[in-house]
Amino acid sequence: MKVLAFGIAREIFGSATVEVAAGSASTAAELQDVLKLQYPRLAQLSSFMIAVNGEYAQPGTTINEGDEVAIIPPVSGG
Amino acid sequence: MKVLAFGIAREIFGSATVEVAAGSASTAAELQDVLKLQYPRLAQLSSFMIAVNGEYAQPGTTINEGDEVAIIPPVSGG
Amino acid sequence: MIDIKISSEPLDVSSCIAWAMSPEAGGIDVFIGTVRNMTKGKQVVRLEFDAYEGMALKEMNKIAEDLCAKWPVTKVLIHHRAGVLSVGDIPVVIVVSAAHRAAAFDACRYAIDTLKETVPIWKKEVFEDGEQWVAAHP
Amino acid sequence: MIDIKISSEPLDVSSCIAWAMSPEAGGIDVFIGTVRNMTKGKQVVRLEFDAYEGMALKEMNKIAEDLCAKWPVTKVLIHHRAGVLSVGDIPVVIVVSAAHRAAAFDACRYAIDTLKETVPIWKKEVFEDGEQWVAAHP
Repeated sequence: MKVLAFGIAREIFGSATVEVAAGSASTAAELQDVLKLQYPRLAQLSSFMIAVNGEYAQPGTTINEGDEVAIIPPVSGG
Repeated sequence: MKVLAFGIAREIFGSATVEVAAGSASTAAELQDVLKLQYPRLAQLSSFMIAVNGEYAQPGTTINEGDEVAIIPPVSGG
Repeated sequence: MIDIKISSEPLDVSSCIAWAMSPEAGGIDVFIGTVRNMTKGKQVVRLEFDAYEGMALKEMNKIAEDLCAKWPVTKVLIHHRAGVLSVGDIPVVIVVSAAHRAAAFDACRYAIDTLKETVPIWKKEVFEDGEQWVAAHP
Repeated sequence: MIDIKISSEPLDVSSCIAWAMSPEAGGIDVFIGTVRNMTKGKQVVRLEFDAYEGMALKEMNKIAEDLCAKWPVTKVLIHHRAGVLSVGDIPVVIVVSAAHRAAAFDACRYAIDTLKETVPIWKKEVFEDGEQWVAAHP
């Protein structure tokens, strides 16, 4: 599964996308856990959310093949 | 004493100033009473204030010779 | 810094905002009054503004000074029109810049609310079939 | 009516306001964010904005629609910059017109407060001696 990264997440990943093994995360909460294991610096953030198809995901939101998945570090627009 | 008039007061007086007999009003409250007697339509307004030298007068504010005196009907700027 | 004006010429919103911009400001709140086409279901033909100019400038200045005492603002501008205005014209522009947006919003709103209560300016609404001085009668 | 945009070009405040003017509106509230020269005592060299554009536009649109449901407003515009900005540049412009000013003020403030909480846009502050993604760390 390809995960889009923005802001500080892109710097942590060193890339605008990161690849997560298919099947290792079927919900947003599982994906957060997998990413935190792979990239410990994510755990130091104030928080981070997962977006699925351009909408904020709940912890139990399922991720299906072909979904656009993104990691959303704390926003700071305006 | 010359009294400046604005807004609806100017229309009630039919003029931008109105003359009040010197000595007939030595405070703002007295001037309001004198004007209401001379121009009964003033009593129909929501309210009106007196300004002395460009400041809102209290009822007891004294009016001295040479003061700039104005009648302030309900304001409606903005 | 304070900029107060009563003008018989159209107000230029862009130059009002440009004046209030500042490297110390993080937020600017702008209030623009515009002449509406309808009042209580009646079509407005034009508005006529009368001002007791000397006193109005004093009262506008008081508002700006009060607001600078109440909130940490950078710049305050209050410009008001006099004369005859049509639908869509701009009777008033208020611009407040501040380091943080909460102060800009609060101060700008305080300025227009207080202006409408204290500044000696009067508005006559002219309709097809009559006219009235706003707020004059109960 | 709603106008939402993320732009890599400078925002044009005048045309934003012109778009929101309407004969039905009596008041327009405008919020302009500007890049400040200092953050916590440190000189800001520039800001870099990153946006998840598709989702950000969706979230900005939600804000505008929520606001139209909550307040009787006439027009709502939310424009945000992406890219590199210098001190004095404008990251965001929000314009709300309404028949009555209270709705314009409330809705405009709601829009900027909510935008800062929900819209996926990120700001990196660059100083002489370092840089930081705003709000990233506790």
